[in-house]
Amino acid sequence: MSDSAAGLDDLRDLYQEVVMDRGRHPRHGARPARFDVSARGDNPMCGDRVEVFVAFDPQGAIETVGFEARGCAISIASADLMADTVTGRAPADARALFAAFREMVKTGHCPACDRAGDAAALERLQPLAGVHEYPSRVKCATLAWHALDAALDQAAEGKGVTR
Amino acid sequence: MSDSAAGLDDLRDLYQEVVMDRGRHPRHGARPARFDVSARGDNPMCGDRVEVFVAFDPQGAIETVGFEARGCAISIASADLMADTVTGRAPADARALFAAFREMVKTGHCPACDRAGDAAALERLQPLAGVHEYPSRVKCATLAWHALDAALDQAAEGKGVTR
Amino acid sequence: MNAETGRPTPDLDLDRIRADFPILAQEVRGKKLVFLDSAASAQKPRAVIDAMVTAMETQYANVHRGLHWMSERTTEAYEATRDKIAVLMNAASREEIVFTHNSTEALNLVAHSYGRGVLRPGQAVVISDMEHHSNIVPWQMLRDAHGIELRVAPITDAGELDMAAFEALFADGRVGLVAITHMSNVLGTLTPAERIVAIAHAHGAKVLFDGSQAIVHRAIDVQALGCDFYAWTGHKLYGPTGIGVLWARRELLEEMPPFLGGGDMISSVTYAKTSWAAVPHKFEAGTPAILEGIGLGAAIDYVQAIGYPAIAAHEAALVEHALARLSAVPGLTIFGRAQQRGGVVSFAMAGAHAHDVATLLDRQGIAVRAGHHCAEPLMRRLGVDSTARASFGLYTTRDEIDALAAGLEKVRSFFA
Amino acid sequence: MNAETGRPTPDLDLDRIRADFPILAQEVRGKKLVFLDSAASAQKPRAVIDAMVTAMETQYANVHRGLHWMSERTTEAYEATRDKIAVLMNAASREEIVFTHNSTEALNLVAHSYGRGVLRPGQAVVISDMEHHSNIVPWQMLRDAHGIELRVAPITDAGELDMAAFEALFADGRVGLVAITHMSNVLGTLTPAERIVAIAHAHGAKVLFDGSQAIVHRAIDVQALGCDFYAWTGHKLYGPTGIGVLWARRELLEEMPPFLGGGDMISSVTYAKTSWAAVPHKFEAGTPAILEGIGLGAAIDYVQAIGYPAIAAHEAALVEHALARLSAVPGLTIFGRAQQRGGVVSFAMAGAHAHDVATLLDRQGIAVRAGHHCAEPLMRRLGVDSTARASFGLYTTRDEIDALAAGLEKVRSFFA
Ligand SMILES: Cc1ncc(COP(=O)(O)O)c(C=O)c1O
Ligand SMILES: Cc1ncc(COP(=O)(O)O)c(C=O)c1O
Repeated sequence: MSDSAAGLDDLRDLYQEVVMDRGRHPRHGARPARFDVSARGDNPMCGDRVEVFVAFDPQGAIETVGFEARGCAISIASADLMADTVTGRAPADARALFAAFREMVKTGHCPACDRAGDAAALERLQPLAGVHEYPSRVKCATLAWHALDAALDQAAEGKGVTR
Repeated sequence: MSDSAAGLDDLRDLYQEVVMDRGRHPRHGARPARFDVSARGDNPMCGDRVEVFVAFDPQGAIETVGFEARGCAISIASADLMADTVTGRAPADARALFAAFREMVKTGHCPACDRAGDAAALERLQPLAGVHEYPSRVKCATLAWHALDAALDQAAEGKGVTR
Repeated sequence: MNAETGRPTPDLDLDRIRADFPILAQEVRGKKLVFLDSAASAQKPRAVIDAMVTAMETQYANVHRGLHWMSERTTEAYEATRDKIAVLMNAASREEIVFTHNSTEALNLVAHSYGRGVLRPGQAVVISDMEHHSNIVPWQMLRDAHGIELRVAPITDAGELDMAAFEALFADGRVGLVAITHMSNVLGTLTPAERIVAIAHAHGAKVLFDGSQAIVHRAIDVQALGCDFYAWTGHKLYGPTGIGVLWARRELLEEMPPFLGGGDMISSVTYAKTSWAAVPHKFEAGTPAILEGIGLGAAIDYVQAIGYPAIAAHEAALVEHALARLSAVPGLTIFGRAQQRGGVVSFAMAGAHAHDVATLLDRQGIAVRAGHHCAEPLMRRLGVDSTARASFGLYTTRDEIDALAAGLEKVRSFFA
Repeated sequence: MNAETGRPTPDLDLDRIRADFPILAQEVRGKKLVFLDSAASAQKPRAVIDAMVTAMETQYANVHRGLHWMSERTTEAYEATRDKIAVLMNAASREEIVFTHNSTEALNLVAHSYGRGVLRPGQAVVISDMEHHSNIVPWQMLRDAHGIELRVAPITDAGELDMAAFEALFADGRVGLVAITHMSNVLGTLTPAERIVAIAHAHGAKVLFDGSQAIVHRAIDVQALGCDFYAWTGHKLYGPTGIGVLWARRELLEEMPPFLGGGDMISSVTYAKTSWAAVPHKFEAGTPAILEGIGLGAAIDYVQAIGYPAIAAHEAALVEHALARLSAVPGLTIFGRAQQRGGVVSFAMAGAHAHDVATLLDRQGIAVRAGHHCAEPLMRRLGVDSTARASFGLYTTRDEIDALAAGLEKVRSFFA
């Protein structure tokens, strides 16, 4: 990417390096060979679509997350960063992180973040905080999280793939 | 009517003496014993209603006009003055007078009046010229004329009461 | 003191309020305007005018689907009004607020979507004898298209709902919906909403209030009323024309099929099958009345800043004063003497047609309405063709009512 | 010179025109606003803003039934717009002009009143593959409620109506109505209106044009087109939101049952039977969008003062320039290459999602739309989920198109 020469600095507040990178080359952007539950998120207004696959470890914590997505850089980067940050967490922790993340992308800051004790994880999600300046893009950033939430619901109800 | 003492002069531009008088005591406000055609006019927005009865002389001119009306002072006064002025006229003349009168109550003046050669008749209708300042009342002033028009249509089509 | 409640009247600063409405400084036919036609449509405060102008001058674009700054700001401002309405009516959620064109469209929406979608042929809809045409004709159309029976609850000579007769209409258990005014636009009568709801619900019927007039005069708490639908119109609540509101319980909105089809009310479209957007958007087809929604938000802010207790007390005092003054005009008949009433007074003058009365008042700068007020069946019930009607807003003064009384005296001596 | 007609281009004084639109002087995200989203909704000239403000400040009241000065003046101003529209569209009479909420309501009105009232089950309605949802969903609802068949005329790869395939749809004589866009909001294609009408009429079918986009760019003469219905929306023609227009031949309006029931659309009401007002009022229930009608009148005056020949020539030149500039951006695909087209250009950038493109342009102050543009079936036909779309108004400049091209180059190098 040729940068300041073309005067692209302005565009960096939302599309930070990591967003661009993860948007193009997601690390978790595939359907895993093994998973327990999966759920889909749709943004009918733009056609963005993501399917999230979750596998749990024997203690019930999230072991791996993968996804298949069709969408914009922000929704894919957000899905990928989500997969990074929820891995290893108990479902309840993952949901608390979603709540904090949602507040961050809606408002640009997150008073609950300290309470959530997730400072480190939110630090990694921080590149998406700029979304709050673009309210119409908040749905892009939260799409994968909504799908994760639905997948965790399924697990809680005992549904899911039988292995 | 106690007048200028109560500061009623302002009200006189529309409700001239003759309008008040004819509105209360119309001279032609009855169904005649004999008539050739009749037609109704309705103003659904206010419930005003008039039925106009027309008798023709052997030459086909309007011999007498009577009406039954329920309505405001302006519609009744207008019906009565109409009956005055169309009596003795050929139907085509009556219609020409209607056209001139309609223009007068819509605009306050009547360039066609001289052409119509009806100066004297329009002079008698002049008390209603003030209606043009109150566009919502134009329909009141023309209601009976519309009914007359419809009655003349019937006569032209050979319909009407057989005697 | 407020005569009705015995509590001290919260004072309205009428001078300041009147200064907020530019039009009130106008002259008409060379006289100071005395505007007593607010029930037909209210005047607009500067705050409403400014909100619309600011939107058009600084942040306008189409809403909802725009990804750019102007569209995002416009969407925020427009959708903020939905929140304000939810607060105003104490709705359980903002999703229960549907924007319509006016009250009439809101009532038609219910008649169409709930009427055809949920009511079954053979069921009955109850209206009253003092409805506006907008709450009669949609049910007649439903009757004729869908086999619904239309029942009319009578009113007493005082102009109140006849509650015994009302309750009797439910005896056969076939009533599915009561669609009734919350305040008559002719008589001023406020109907006993809680009792209506209690009776209807006891018989398994839903209740729709036509609140077009009531919400101008009284705080509306739909959860306290317990009703199922509530319709009103922005232009009577000091807002712009072109926007109205339907509140409905969420589960009813979910159950109802959509009304109009088009943009914004879909979730996805294929030729074979289209799926609907979530409520309330399912009922909002096409580009909404964006500027009008923004203007209505400013109107609600304005009303809320003054507060319904002060507005209701002010109007109750005006009505009391008007009834006293107009009763003293010889030959004047006043229609309706309900215990609970808002700022509307209808009357007739012996020997003078209502249209002539209205025109002669207009000549003096006094604006009242005359006619059937879109309530022909009520006119028949009252035994008249038309009435003259004076109606009050939060900016109306006692002096204006005195001017009306004096104006009527003039008309009377003119016709005497 | 105008490339299309070879005649000298009537010059628009763009500086003066832009000064008429206060919003165009705004900054967005610290950059000069470049507003290229007029097809979603156009900006409003000061004349429109002023007309609405003047109405609210000096002569506002409800219309039609008022006997006082304010109501008479408001009625005159509002109804004057009906005359202006009749002139604008060359309607045979003002009675053929029905005011609606927006295009969507106008199209629903025809689907409801003509669809259910005149079309018979088993007849077919023809739409095209490039319709806005507002001209798809009402016909699907009609199909499902009333047993109408829905037929879709295909388009060519250039984005034009496939006329042979279109004509073939009439072979079985069952088509009762063609409801088709006069200009695509995605491809910019202007459809061959006269040919469509000739084919449809030859087979006994009526024609409804969705002119929401076309009337912004071309003079519409409904008598010359020969069509039967024409729908459009005020907010795209530089007018306020909340008002739209349906033109229809008088005899069709007379034949159609009413749509919504309520005040203003009746002649008289009894519980047993209600009779309808004369056209167009039969289709206008409730308090109309009065202020919006007045604002729309000012918008029409504004457009007429500039004149369609100048507007069409200006926009044709802009489109030509835009196609040239955008074609030069590597990796950009432009959708639609119709011969006849208005000021709308849709595109996609290789390797970048349309939403990201729109946001990155917005960051530079450039407003474009991205998404399915309420035309999902067309997206499927084009083989995409969404496109980005730049659209032009009479105030759009070549510089703004250059800014778009430069902005896209930046986005490309950002994604490269
Ligand atoms: C071609 C077309 N048809 C219909 C519509 C619907 O117009 P409105 O949303 O004003 O009803 C639009 C614009 O949104 C359009 O571009
Ligand atoms: C009681 C009542 N219902 C319904 C309406 C209709 O309101 P709108 O004309 O805004 O649809 C009105 C006012 O006109 C009214 O007073």
